[in-house]
Amino acid sequence: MKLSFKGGIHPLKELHEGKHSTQNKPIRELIPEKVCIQMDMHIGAPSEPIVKKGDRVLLGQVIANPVGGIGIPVHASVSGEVTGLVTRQQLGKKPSMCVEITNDGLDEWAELSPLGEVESAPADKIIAQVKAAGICGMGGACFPTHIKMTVPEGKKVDTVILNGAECETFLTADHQLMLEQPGKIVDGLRAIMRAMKVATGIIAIEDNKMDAVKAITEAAKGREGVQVAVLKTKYPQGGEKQLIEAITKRQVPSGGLPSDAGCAVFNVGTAAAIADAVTKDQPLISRVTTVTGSVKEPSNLRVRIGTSFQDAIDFAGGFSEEPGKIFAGGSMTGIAIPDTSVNLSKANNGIVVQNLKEAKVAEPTPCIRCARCIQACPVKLNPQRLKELCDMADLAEAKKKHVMECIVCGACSYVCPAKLELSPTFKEAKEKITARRI
Amino acid sequence: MELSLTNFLLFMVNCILTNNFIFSRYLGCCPFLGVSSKVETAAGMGIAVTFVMALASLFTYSVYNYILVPLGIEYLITISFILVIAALVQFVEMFMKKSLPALYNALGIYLPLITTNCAVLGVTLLNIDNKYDMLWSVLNGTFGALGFLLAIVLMAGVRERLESSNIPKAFKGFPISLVIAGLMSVAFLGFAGLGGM
Amino acid sequence: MKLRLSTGPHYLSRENTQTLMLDVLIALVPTTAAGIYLFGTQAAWVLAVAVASAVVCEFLFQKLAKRPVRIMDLSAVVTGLILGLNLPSDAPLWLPAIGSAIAVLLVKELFGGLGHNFMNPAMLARGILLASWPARMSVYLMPARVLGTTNVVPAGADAVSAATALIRPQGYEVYDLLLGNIPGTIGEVCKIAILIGFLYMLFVGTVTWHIPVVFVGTVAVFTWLIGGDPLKAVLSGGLLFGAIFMATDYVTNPMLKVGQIIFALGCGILVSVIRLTRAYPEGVTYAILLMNILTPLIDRLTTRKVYGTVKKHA
Amino acid sequence: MPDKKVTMRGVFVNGILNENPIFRLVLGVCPTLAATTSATNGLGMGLAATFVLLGSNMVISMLRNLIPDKVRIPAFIVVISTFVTIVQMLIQAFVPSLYESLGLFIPLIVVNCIILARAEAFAAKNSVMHSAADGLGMGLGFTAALILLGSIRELLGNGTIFENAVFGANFEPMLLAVMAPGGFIVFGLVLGIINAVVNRVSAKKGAQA
Repeated sequence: MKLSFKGGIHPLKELHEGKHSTQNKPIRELIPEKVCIQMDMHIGAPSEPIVKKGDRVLLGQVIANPVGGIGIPVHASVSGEVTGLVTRQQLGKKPSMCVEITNDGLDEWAELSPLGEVESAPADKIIAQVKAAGICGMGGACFPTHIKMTVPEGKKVDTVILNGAECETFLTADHQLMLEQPGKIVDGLRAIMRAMKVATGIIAIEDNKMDAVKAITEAAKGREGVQVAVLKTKYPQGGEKQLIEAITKRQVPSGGLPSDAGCAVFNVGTAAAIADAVTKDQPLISRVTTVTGSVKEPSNLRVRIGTSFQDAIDFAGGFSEEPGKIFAGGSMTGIAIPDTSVNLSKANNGIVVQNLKEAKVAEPTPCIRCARCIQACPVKLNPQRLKELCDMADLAEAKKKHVMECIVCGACSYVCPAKLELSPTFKEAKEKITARRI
Repeated sequence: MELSLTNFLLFMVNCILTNNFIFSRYLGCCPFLGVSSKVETAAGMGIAVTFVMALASLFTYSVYNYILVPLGIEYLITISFILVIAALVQFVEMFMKKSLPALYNALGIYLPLITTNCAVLGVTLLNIDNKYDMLWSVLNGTFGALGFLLAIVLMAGVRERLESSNIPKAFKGFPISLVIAGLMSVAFLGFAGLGGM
Repeated sequence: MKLRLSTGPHYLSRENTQTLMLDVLIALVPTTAAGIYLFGTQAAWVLAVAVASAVVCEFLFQKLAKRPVRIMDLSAVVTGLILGLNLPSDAPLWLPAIGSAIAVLLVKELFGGLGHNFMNPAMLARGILLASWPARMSVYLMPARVLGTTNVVPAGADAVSAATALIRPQGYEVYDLLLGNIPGTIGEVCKIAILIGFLYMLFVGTVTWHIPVVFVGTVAVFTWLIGGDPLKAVLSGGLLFGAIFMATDYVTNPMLKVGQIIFALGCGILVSVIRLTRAYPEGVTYAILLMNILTPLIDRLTTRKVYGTVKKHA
Repeated sequence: MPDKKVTMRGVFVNGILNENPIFRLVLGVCPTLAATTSATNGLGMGLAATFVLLGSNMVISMLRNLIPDKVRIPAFIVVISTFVTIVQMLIQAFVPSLYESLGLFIPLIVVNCIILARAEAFAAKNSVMHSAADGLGMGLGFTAALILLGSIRELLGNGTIFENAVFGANFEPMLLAVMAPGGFIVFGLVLGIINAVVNRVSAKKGAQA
């Protein structure tokens, strides 16, 4: 039997989760003429720029130092001249401080000091190496990876899970990476296991990517403690808590971390970046992202961090029809962008362009209590009741009914026949409850 | 009436469902409409009424048969019963406050309202009208009150659910509550013929 | 280039209230067709008036109350049609007209419209009609035509009211009970048509099996326990129609599966008890209405353990 | 304390219209439901209650300075139940058919909240004549409301008003109206409609002012 959590949905099933047009398309490399790199891509305090306008920087050179305990450095993703320190609206709520670099096309690397092969590299130096490479979770959250690799005192982690579920619609970046670089991913996993002193490492992949399962299984042959788990194709199978539940049958307690369930979860892309950091000392300067939807040539691209959305869309052949909405990420949790001057961050796993018709927002109608949202909720909430409570502004009662456990996966909103804005309402309620300390 | 299991069960079904105090006998409507906006308070009221109605049945039966009848002053039934009930409610309140403070905190606020609950006086008068003996009087009071408890809790459940509903302004409050009670009462017609007595 | 900035999810399921209602209507097509075939044009008129009255009443109320007009969600059509199918074929046309008005105005719109009615509108309207005009509502005609070959004699034009099949289901062959060669309301007689509708709704996912199967199963088990014929008990009266088309009404049954099973068990027990006491020719209407009233409490008492939370002690 | 200048007529009319015990204050729901299966029953119950209201209001007003505050509620109840017993005996003796149809609800006038509410809110604080006017106004307001509801229910459920046939022989009455559910539903709907009218009127008044 295939592993799974309970609840969940099958979004866009009739459209093959929207993945058809980029599935199995080889990764193409995009090198832009200019990058604009955010200082606050990761969760935690923004990094402090150490370059100024006119400086020449090398590829992989540190351009900003970490601030605070969980900060990470930022590196130049091209070699060239710093043409400005600007404040620009990115995907966050407020505009971000960014370093703009004009590419000289030389891709001249800064000096690198690799630790060696993953099986022989000194285990106690791996975490520091990961931090120095500026790696953060590439599945979307962008939580600094070296923190995740450090087991909090008093807790015990016995399983490392690599998330290759890629349950979000439209995205095929992780899938393609698993097909093209399975060895690197397994290397990354081994590096994590060694650094964290964990014996078991499981790579979890949904059953709609059996070719990736095969490739990874092949690459994992003979590697110590590495297993492959096949998951049912279902959304949000790749949610951290859902993944842990599916694989270990354990639950992360309310308000807790994966380590409370004895697990640490990393994205497959993150693992590949860790492998590069350990074996080559290459920092995180590029990532694979899927550009799809209403573009002429839907593609999986390896893009430099800081590439503009416009460049990425142009590289995918440009718009195929007038765009109505563009969002970063899959259609379930992706964030809509105001315009295409926004730049790609370390967490951007996809760009989806909707045409005018698709971008139309459905008119909400009265709730008919069909309970589809209840069946869909992966954390077993009652979205129907929560929505009533939020609409009546009874946040205290909503909190009692566990609104804080909502993972804002959007499954309830997706299935709602009345087209009610369920998960956005809960996201807002959670923010209000946190802000007002209800 | 002979006490047998069949009679007992039929009597219970009859009192609680078929001839429900609220839905078919119109007794106790004021608290039913007034204290039914939350399930917890409705249940508290219902339990308090059950308590008082069982005791009131016992005491009024005694007063009628051992005082009024021997003295030949049966026409004072209404006055004497209402005074017995008022005194009983006072006594229960005092007793609860002293001996069962937890229960008092939960039900105390409902007790004063019960004196003027027509279901209590109604059931005691019905006991006499129907010539029930002491046991059946108490059973009538208890089951009748359980029917009230059932009705008020059901009502509160529905009203809680309708809390966020867009009911026309003129119908909010009493009018819609009356309509809800009427619609529920239609459903309770389904019990007609059950507990055939 | 103007980009829309809405929050996710950015694609929604294609299902909406209208498509759900449409699926119910499609599922009702076999039953409606069989009813009209069996009972003739008078039945068609009853259904037409029921639907028309429901739609007109909803439209007028929403206009007068200055609310958005939502008749295109088809819920009024479903209510009207289901009510019509619950009426005897010889009902005078004022009966469906009044019934639909009660269903839409009193039971649904007065409480805030679709989704806010705490009892099933068609079911409650039937209950009110049954209480108000018992003679009109509880004597059913034998169908004017028969389906398939059978030894049952159709009633013909000068039909004499026959006792409903429920009183004496033993008097009919299973074959006739299935095809609908028995007296009853327009929609309840042809069980084959009802089951086809059920399969359609299961197939497209409008309903799940839980409520109908548990409801009908409870009645079957109960009948078997008291020594009756479970198959005939299931196939007689309005049980299948009620269990499949009315007990499954989203708005008035519990939200959680466990609650739905409690709901269906309750319906089954009530139907059995009401049938046993013979107080009414059929208990399905009242059983569903009573469980509708209990639904808010069932919803309150059935909860799921939210991911990552410790079960609280009550 | 009510204004001294309030006229007797004002007090009287107030009970019938502005503070109609049933439609505006929503007191005494049980007798309202039970006694409105016909217009005649409504009239009978209304007059019985009026008699009790008038009597108890006057007596309580007379005794208002003699009754100690602590036992005032039991004292009021004794006064009220005395009048109820009188009215019960009168009805039993002179209108036995009404006694039959109202049954239990005649003694239950004792716990009719209207009567105790008026005793407490008005009679205990006002002069005898004002209290009489209040009792009469409230009683007649109660009666008028009962007749209205009784007529509607009798018309729907029996096709008659005060036993006079209104519709032709072909009318098929809606039995539900005179059954238990009908009482709740008709009362609820009439109350809602009256609220709507009052809201309209006061909105208009507000607009003018």
